[in-house]
Order: sequence, then structure tokens, then C-alpha cells
Amino acid sequence: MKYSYFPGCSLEKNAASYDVSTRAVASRLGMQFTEIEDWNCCGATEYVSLNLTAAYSLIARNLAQATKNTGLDQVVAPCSACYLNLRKADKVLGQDARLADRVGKALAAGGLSYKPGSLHVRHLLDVLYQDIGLEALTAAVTKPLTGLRVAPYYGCMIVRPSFHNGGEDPEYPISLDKILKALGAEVVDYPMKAHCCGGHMTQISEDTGFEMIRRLIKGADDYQTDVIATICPMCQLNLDGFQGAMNRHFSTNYHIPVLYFTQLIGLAMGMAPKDMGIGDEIVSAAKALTKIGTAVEPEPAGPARRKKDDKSLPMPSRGGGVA
Amino acid sequence: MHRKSASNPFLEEVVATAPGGDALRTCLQCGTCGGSCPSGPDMDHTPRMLFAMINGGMREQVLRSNTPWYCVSCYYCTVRCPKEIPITEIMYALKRLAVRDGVYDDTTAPDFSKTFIHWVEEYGRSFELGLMGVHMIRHNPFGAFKIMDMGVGMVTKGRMGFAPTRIKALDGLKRILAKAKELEAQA
Amino acid sequence: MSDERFEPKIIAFLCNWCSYRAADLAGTARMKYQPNIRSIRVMCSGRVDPSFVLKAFSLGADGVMIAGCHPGECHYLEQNYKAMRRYEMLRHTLLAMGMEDHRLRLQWASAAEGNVLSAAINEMIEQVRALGPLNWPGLWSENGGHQAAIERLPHEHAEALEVTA
Amino acid sequence: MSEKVGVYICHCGSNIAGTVDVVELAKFAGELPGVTVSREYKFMCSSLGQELVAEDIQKQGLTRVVVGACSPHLHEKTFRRACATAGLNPYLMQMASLREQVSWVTEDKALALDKAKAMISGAVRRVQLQEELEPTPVPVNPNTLVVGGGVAGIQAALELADAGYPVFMVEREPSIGGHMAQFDKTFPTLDCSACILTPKMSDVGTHDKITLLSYAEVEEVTGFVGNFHVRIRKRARGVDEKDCTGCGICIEKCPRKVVDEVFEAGMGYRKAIYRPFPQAVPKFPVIDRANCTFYERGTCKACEKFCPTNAIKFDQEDSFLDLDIGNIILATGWDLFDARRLSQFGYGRLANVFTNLEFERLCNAAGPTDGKIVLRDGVTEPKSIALVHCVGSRDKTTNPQCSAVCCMAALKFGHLVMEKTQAEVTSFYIDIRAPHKNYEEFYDRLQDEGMHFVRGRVAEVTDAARRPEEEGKLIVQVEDTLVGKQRRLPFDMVVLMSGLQPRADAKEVGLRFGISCSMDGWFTERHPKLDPVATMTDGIFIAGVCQGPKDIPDSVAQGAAAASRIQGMIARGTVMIEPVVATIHEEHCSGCRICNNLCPFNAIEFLAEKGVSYINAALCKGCGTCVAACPAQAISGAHFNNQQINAEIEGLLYDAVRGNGGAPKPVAVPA
Repeated sequence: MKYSYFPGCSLEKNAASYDVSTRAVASRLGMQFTEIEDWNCCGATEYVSLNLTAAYSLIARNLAQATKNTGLDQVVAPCSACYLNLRKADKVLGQDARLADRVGKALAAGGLSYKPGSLHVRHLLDVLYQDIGLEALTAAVTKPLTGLRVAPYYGCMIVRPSFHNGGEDPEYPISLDKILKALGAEVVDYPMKAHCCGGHMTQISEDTGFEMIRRLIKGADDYQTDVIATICPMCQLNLDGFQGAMNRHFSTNYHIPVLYFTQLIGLAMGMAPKDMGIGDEIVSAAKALTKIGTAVEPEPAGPARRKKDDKSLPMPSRGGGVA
Repeated sequence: MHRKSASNPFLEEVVATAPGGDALRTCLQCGTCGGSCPSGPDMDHTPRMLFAMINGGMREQVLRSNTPWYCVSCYYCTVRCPKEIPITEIMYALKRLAVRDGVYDDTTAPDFSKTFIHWVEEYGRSFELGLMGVHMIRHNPFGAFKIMDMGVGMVTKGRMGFAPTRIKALDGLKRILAKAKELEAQA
Repeated sequence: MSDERFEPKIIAFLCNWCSYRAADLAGTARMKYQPNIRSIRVMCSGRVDPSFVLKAFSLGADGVMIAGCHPGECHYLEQNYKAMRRYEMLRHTLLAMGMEDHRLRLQWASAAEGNVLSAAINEMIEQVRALGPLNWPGLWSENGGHQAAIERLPHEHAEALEVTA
Repeated sequence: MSEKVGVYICHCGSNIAGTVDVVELAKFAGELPGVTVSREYKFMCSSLGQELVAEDIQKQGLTRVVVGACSPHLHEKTFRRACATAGLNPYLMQMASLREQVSWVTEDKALALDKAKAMISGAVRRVQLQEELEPTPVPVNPNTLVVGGGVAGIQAALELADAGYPVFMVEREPSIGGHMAQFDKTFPTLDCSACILTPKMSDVGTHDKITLLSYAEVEEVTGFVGNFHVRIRKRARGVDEKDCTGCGICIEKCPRKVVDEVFEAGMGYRKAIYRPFPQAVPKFPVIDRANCTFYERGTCKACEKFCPTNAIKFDQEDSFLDLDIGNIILATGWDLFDARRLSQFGYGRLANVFTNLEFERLCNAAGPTDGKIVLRDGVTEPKSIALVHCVGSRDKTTNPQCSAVCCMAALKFGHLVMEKTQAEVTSFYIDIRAPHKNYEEFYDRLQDEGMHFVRGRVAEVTDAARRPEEEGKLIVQVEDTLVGKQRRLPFDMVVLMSGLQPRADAKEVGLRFGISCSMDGWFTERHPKLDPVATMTDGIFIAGVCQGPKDIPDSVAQGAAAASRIQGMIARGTVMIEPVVATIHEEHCSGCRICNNLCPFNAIEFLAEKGVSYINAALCKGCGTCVAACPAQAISGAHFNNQQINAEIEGLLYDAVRGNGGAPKPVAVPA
């Protein structure tokens, strides 16, 4: 499977471990990534706050660049913000003729052009979940994460607004849960899995930013989480980088390492921790990772039989969707 | 099919500025947005209240509100809104109007956006260290101590560059953005 | 609307049970659509005799729409399938005779689909407006003359017979 | 042929006149060939408007009438009657839908007038070629089929039966009673739902005029008003209704317990052989084959062993019943919105989030907890309960409509909670809708009784605590819109007021009976204001929530209304059938038999001896497909013949430029 690859600024430096682990895992799973030539920043959520046309032109330049990878109409972005920006631009330019016209003229000024709809922008999680699939992933696992309690953390921008290709529930996504299960991890039914890390809030208002981080870390801690698995560099930066500052702000003492899901996939495939960029995290995952391999007693198969004196009312059937 | 409001040009301005903003006309003031917002408690008006104010034509108060600047783009309001109002987009639109007309009290957030974009426009890529450095010094010099360990960690672990990467076709990008701004100004 | 713009005249055959009621619904719901459509009520799309369509074109209609119930929802069980077959035959014949595509349209619309019908009407009007007035004799010669057309007919009909439901 | 045509343009108040220049239009019509009278009038459908037509027919000797007004589906009957009263054959009248197809859908007034002119000219051309027709009277079979045994269907059935007419009631479930049988109390009077419903149910069961077919479904409907033929599938109960005494021993002895997803809304258990509830009508149990040990493993047969009358029949098969029916009432009810679709409320994930239907069963003295309001653990009494309004209502992402009953049901719940427990109860609402008799008073009463109200649609229900006081609770996060602040309130129990939505199979059912659903899936009535129980298909009526969300009193009223409409038809004894049928002119028929296989109703037969085809008018439904197909044009479709339709085409294109690329040529007016 061949894809155009859009790393995004974060993966150059701050989230380099996400980049290396992504590339390693991808090649192991037989995916070919061709990096988009001379790509630029997607503008995050900042540019669109200042100038609509400029913001969309900035993004559209990347789409235009991507079309230079002839034959590749699938674009993969590991960063949720980049993914949403690219995906949204492609959609909005297809709908808003007036904006599309302005953006088209702007691109022309740089000798570029892009026809909305000609590319299919997807997030790495979605590609691994749908194109590779759980079977292939399970098959690739050599060193299952048995005993490691992992909280899947999706954040906002791949499940909302509902552009997600997998048609995931914007409130209660499950693809990452399933992937982590496939890796043999003990998946925490994490109620905060799709809540917000606060984005740039730490820079705008510490009270707000740190509170939003606290909710997520506490939520994970309440469920005895060993590791939080993220799919976005911004989320990782907030939960990992600011965890210490948050602890000081609320005089708490949480210590929950935050890894990229690709790092965990790599480990489960038997790749060396350092090749996965393990150790780059500020809150060290070393201690948690020692758990991998330690066996735990298997969960009882099927629901327990109903006792005579049991008065409890049956739970509603979970229906489709939820795992 | 809706009639443009003659009595409330501000409503029309907002609707025109936000892609899909027309849905704003159907707001039923249920508060799903205000209830969903993770930074809601720190906003001086909930989004719902802001929409009521837009409906009341209170341009100045709305643009000066910190509400849009506290939006973290989590899109919870957008997916939950029973009237399918693209609330996040409307927040972006309000920010653009406030910046364009220089009407905002809370200077931290707009400044952050500007600083961020400064690097992007000059190099084509963003630059955490520069961004956080400049921003911290401007707005929260003491805050730097709070996150010292992080900063150090980030640097020692090589997670933070000391100079942003410059893209090859930078002048091309600059031409694109210049043209874009020119067109935006006319729009 | 500017006076300069070409205002096509389109005849629509609406079946009594689905598409005419869709038009009623579009009205009750005040869904605006362009007024270039002029409708004729028939009991079923199966009633539409190809000669009606030819008559309309010959009298200066720029387009003709045949609207009926969705396949499988016909008030008369299956008569809209017959309409569909006639439409395919007729369409291919007209194409063969040099008429542009989009001037003849088959549209399914259930009684609940006022929105679908009005959208389809607007779309067709735009398409036909883009084509301009029907100039059949002109097209006849432009598009390769009748000899070529007649030679095309057999396989066009063969195609037409492979109806997709 | 020289006809005297009268044209009448209706203003419909401002509905038409507001967009179309009716005076100009009438003037235009007056100049059309054949038109002798042309008038515009404020309301043509008013008695004065109708008299206007009648008068002109008599005084001016009109031979044809054109009415430019609303859709013929609305008032064709009205104006045909007007003509008939004046002695003009009703089929010599033609309508042009100026309202639905012009004024309501067109913005540009000039273009609207153009379109209106074309439509009038089309009608004028057409009407001159229309022929006198006589509707054929057909007898109305006095049998009525009522589909659905909820309160609306029950009311309709009893009204008809008490009037002395035979009724067949078909119910999909093993017992009639519908949703109302699941409820504990009814708002605003708080009288016990079962106490007022079960007497009516047993009346249905024992009434000598009512044949009750429960655990059955309508498979096929053919025929037409007054003369439907209906095929009903009686699903195999596994119990012989002749022998069963309804003693219930089989149920007692059945070893297999299953979660009851239907009557107990998934809150309670029933046996594999069961009766939904004790007062079920009919009393006969059914075997749920999917969960019966015998059907799984071929052993057990406990029920059979203990049945005193050997009524258990494992080998029983579905049976079919063919009925002749005059009229049909659909009272198929509603489905509850699946709260799982809005996962922010945690239903199915958080144990103590309940739906309103589950809560009804909790409150119900005959329910799984004997009426005790407890948490999912079955023992703990909640100290605080949140009622979340508008779950799957007033929400474009799910159901846009207001479900009409939830606000009042929530108030009822509030009362029951305070009556049965010590719990505090809070309602989270967008607007409290209490529009009927004594409803607002009930709201006032609940405020007085101490129920709490927070104005705001709940954003999410979560178990993720932020502060110590939230630990172990369900937290309702909401904007208190009257304060303008976000609040998080901890509760022990959350009840989601799930909305009403159309039956999942409403579309297929509608199709089977030849009626349509609106865009949101409710059955479409003939007129939203003036004919809410009839449908576009004669002889098919609708009652209850299947037509749109409504409460019990409204459903009962609609059931009764549908019944009285039918009583009228039965009393009259005959209905007039449209004479719109096809006929073959033998002298032109070449006997090619192309038409023979075209007719899905087998109305066309080939007369071998004459070598021509023949159409049986009684079977012909008048679709006209054969007319269009006849290569010899030997078939003509009454009221839609080629000449009439061609004339209409000419009329509609009176102002068209011929597509010859040459100069405009006026269309020749038929002499």
C-alpha cells in the first residue's frame, strides 16, 4: 500500500519519536510512504483565527504539493491537527465556491493549483485500522503487551467534527481500543478518551490549560492506567510535557507516561525501545514498560451466571458500535 | 430561504464570515454548546450567550468577549448542536473580525496566534521554542520557571529545535500568502 | 433574474401517486424552485407515450422530464419499470438523432421527496439553460448526419435494453 | 368542436394572489380560444365560489370548466361536485395547480405569471377534449381491518364494533395493549394506565363483532376501497388457541428465563413460553422459538408435560387467513428512539442511566421491581434523579420533531419519584411544553411539589469525577441557560426522555397498504388540518402516533374519528369508483397481444375467437401503460387519452418557439 506522507512540523522535532516509530511500523506492515515534497506548516488552529483565505491557502499549498506525488491519492497525516486541517480544507474548498476561488488565485500566485476532492486525506490511526486491519496487526505481534494497562486517548480532531473515514462515534470512538487490544494490552475503558487536552491553552491561560490536562490525567489515574496511548503530538506535549507543571499547579503527584500508539505497536512487534524513540518522553515510561510480559490471570469467559438471590436488573444490550 | 436582517447587520456580518454560518439563525438557545465546552467555565460568556448577544446586535461586547479566544477547537459543541450550527467555525470567524477591527481586550491569545504565524510566514514551518520563548517573555515571564523542567527536558531530549526549518520554495509561499491576504481584504 | 438569461421551457410528466405528490409537498413546504418547468399529471409514468415527448420537443420544449415512483414503489406495482425501458430506448434514439444529453430526464421521486424533486428540477433547468434553445435540425447536421445516426441506432438500442434498475 | 369554457382563478387569500397577478391571469384566460367566461375570486373552494361556477354553468351554458387553484388532490372532488350540482358532468372540469406548483414555489412574480398562464392554457386546451364519464358505484364491504392493537386501534375497533360492524384486529405482538399497557400512570390526571386500558382490552377480546388476530401480521393487500382482499399471516404460537384455557401452568413450569426486550423494555425477565403481562389479551401464551430449549436441543417439553388440555403444539406452523375487507385503519404506533445513538449520555455504558420506558417499568407496580424505584443493582434507592429532556427530539442530528409527550411524562415521573422515594428530582429541559387541558396546571403543581428545573439541554452524562463530591456519581454537565454558567451536578440516577420515532418498518408497511410517509417517516394524512385521519388512498385510514407524535387523548380521538369516517361509508353502502380505465377498440386491435403481459393486474385477456384483446374494467386500475404501448393506438385511457394529453402539451407550450432554429411560429390552435 502506497501513501503520500505529511509529517507536520511537530514530527520534525518535538514529536520525532512519533515520526520514527510511524515510519518503522509502517514499513514493517508493508506500507510505502512518500513524503510530500517541501511541505509547509498547516497553520494549526492559529492561522484560521486571523485570516481565512491565507489559512486555507497555506493548507492548500500542501495539497497542491501532494498532487506532485503522481499516482498517490491517499495522504496520511499522523498529527490530528494537520489531518483535520488538510481534510477540512479539501472539503470546504469543495463546498464554498467563493473561498475556493480566492484560494485558487492565491495558489496561482505561487504557480500552484489544487482541485478539491482529488486527494483523500486520512489520519494514520484510520489507515492502520482500516487498510492494515486488526488481523494483520495481530499477526505482526511477537511481544504482546500483556498486563500493561493502556488508556486509549483520541483527543478531538480526528473524531470531531465527524469527518472520520471510519464513521467513528464522535463521542465514544473504538478503533484505537481495538488496535491496543490486538497488541495484547489491557485496554482501559477510559471515559475521557475523546475529551480535549486543551490545545494551546497552557499558553493562553494556565488555570484553564492545566485544569484540562488534570482532568485527563486524573481520569486515567482513576482507572489505574500504566500508559496513555496518544495519536497526536499536541496531546502528547500537553499530557506529557506539562504533566509536571500541572502537578505543581494543583500540588498533585501524578506520574503517567504518555506514548504514541505507534511506539506501542512497535514494541509489540518486538522492535527495540530506542528505535521507537522511547525515552524521549518527559514522564518516563521505563517503569511502566517493565510490566510488559508479566502475566495476569485471564478474565472470566462470558457473563457470570445469575444467582438466585440476585435482584440486579439486566444492562441494556450494548447494540452496535461500542466494543 | 431567509431574509437578511436589516436591523441587525452584525448577525449578517458573522453569518457571512463563517463558512456554513447561516445555521446560526436557527439557534434555539438550548445551551448544549455552553454545557459541552471544556473551557466554558473560564469564558466570560458561554457560546449560547454569545449567540444571543449576536442576535441582539451587541457587536462591541461580542468582539471584546474572551469567549472565542478560549475556544480550544475540540468541536464538542459542533457535533452536539441539535441545530447543526458550525459553532467552532463561528468562533474562528469572531476572532477574525476582532483581529481585523482590532477590537479585543484579551491580548494573550491573539498575540499567540500572531507569534505562531510569524514564524510560519517567515520560514514556512512552525517553531515551538521560538514561539513559547517569545510568548512567555511577553506575557508570562515567571511562568517560564513553572515549566523549566519541561523546557530543559525538551531540549536535552532533542525535542525542541533552536531554529525553525526553512522550506525551499519560501518566496513562492510568501507570494501565495500575500495574494491571499490581498483577496481576503477585498472579500 | 436578468432578462438576458435564456429561460428554457421544460415539460414534466408527473405520475399521480408519487412525483405529483412530491410536487404538492414541495409546494406545501414552500421549497422554491425555478419556474421553467410546466407539468402534466398522468396516472403513472408508464402512461407516458414516447410520442408525447417527441410532440413536446417538436412544439418547442427545450427539455422533458418524466418523473415517477421509485423502482419497486410503483402504485401500479411495476409500471415505472416499463417507463424506464421506454425512456432508455427513447433517450438513445434522441441521442442518435443528434439531441444533446440532459434534455430528456427520468427522475424518481416518492411522495415524501419534495426536496428531491425540486432539486432535480433546478438541476435540469440549469443543465438545459447551459445547452441553450433546442435547435434540432441544426444538431441533426452538426452531429454527423442521419446516416451515421441510423448506423449507431442498433447498438444504442442494445445498450438501452440492458436496463439498470 | 366549439365548447364554452369557464375559467376560474382562485386567489386562495394571498396564497396565490400574493405571487401571481390573478387579474392579469384571468384577463389572459378570457382571451384563450373557447373561453367564454373568465373570473378570479378570493376563495373558489368557498360555497360562494362554488355557486359562482354553478351559476355560470346554468346561466351561461358553460360546457367545460377550468379551475386554477390548489392541487387537484385537495379540491378536485369539491369542484367536480360543484359542476355536478349544476348539471355538468364532473369529468368536464379540469384543475390547474397554481398554488402548489406556482405561487408557493416561485419567487419571481413575472415568471410566476408566465408559468401560471401556460398551465391555464394547457388546462383550457385539455378540457375541451375531455369526455363525460360516469363513476361506477361499488358496494362497501362492512368488514374493517384494524392494524395495531394499541390504544388508538382499540378505540377504533370498539367504536365500529359497538356500531354493529364486524372488525378484524391484527396485532404483531402476542397481546394487544401497545405502549400504554407498559405505563404506570398517565399524565396529568395520574390515573393508573392499566386500570383504564385493560377493561377496553378485554372488551376487544370478548366483543362478538371483533375477531382478534394477535401474533399476526398483514402479508398482502390487494383490491380497492370497499373491496380490499387482505392476506394475514398468523405466526405459529406453539399453542392451540382452541384448547388453551390460559391457566398459565406452562409458563410456571418453563425452566428457561429470557430478558424481555419488548414489554419489560429489557428490564425484566420472562419465560421462553410466555404471556407479555398477566392481563394480556388474548390470554394464550406463545413459545419464543429462538429461546426455547426444545427447539434448540429437542428436549425439555416441560410445558407440554404439564399442560392439562394438551394445547401445546410444537409442530404448529404459520397459518394464513384471507379476508374481504371494506376499509382499513392503520394504528401501528411508534418506536422509542435508541438512546445509544447519543453516546454522550452514556446509555448502555453507564449502569444507572435509564430510558423513560425503562423507568416506566421501574415505577410500575407490576414491573420487575414491583414498583420500587431502584438503581441497576436492583436494591439501592437513588437519592437524586436527573430527568434529561429532548433525547432524540428537536435534534437535527437524530429526529428534528418535538415528541410532544416527553415534557409531561417527565413531570409525571417527577411526581412518582417524590411519591415513592425520598429522592430529589431535577428536570433538564429546553422548553416545558404543556399545551393541553390541565397540563400547564400540572407543571405548576410539580413546581409546587418541589421538583427542580434547570433550563438547558444536557451536554453530557459522565462518571469521570473532577471533584471529590463527584466521586462515584453520575455527573450531568449542562449550561444553566438562565444563569449563563456551565454546571456539573452529581446524581445517583439519570433518566433519558427518549423521543418517539416512526416504526422502523413504517415505509414498507406504508408501501404494502399503498400510502406514503412524510420525509421524517410518519404516515401522511390526506390533509394536515382538515383530514388528519384519511390518507391519499381511499379506504385506508390512520390513527394514533403512526401519523405523528401525540399523547393518549389525541390518539384515542383519532381512533374514534377514523372509525366514524368508516361508519359513514358503510352506512352509505356504496362508493363511487373513478371511471379512469382503459378500453380497447376492437376494430383497431390487431390482436398483437403486446398489451397482454403489460398489465400487472391481469385485467387484459385475449379473446381467441375474436382475435382481439379485451380489458376487464373491474380489474383495470387505469395506469395507462397499455395505452402507451399499443402500436395500433387501439387502446384509449379514459380521462387521459392521447388527444387530451397532446392538447395539454400544446397548451403548455403556447408561447414556445419551435425548435427548428428558424423564426418563431405560433402553435396552430385546434379548430
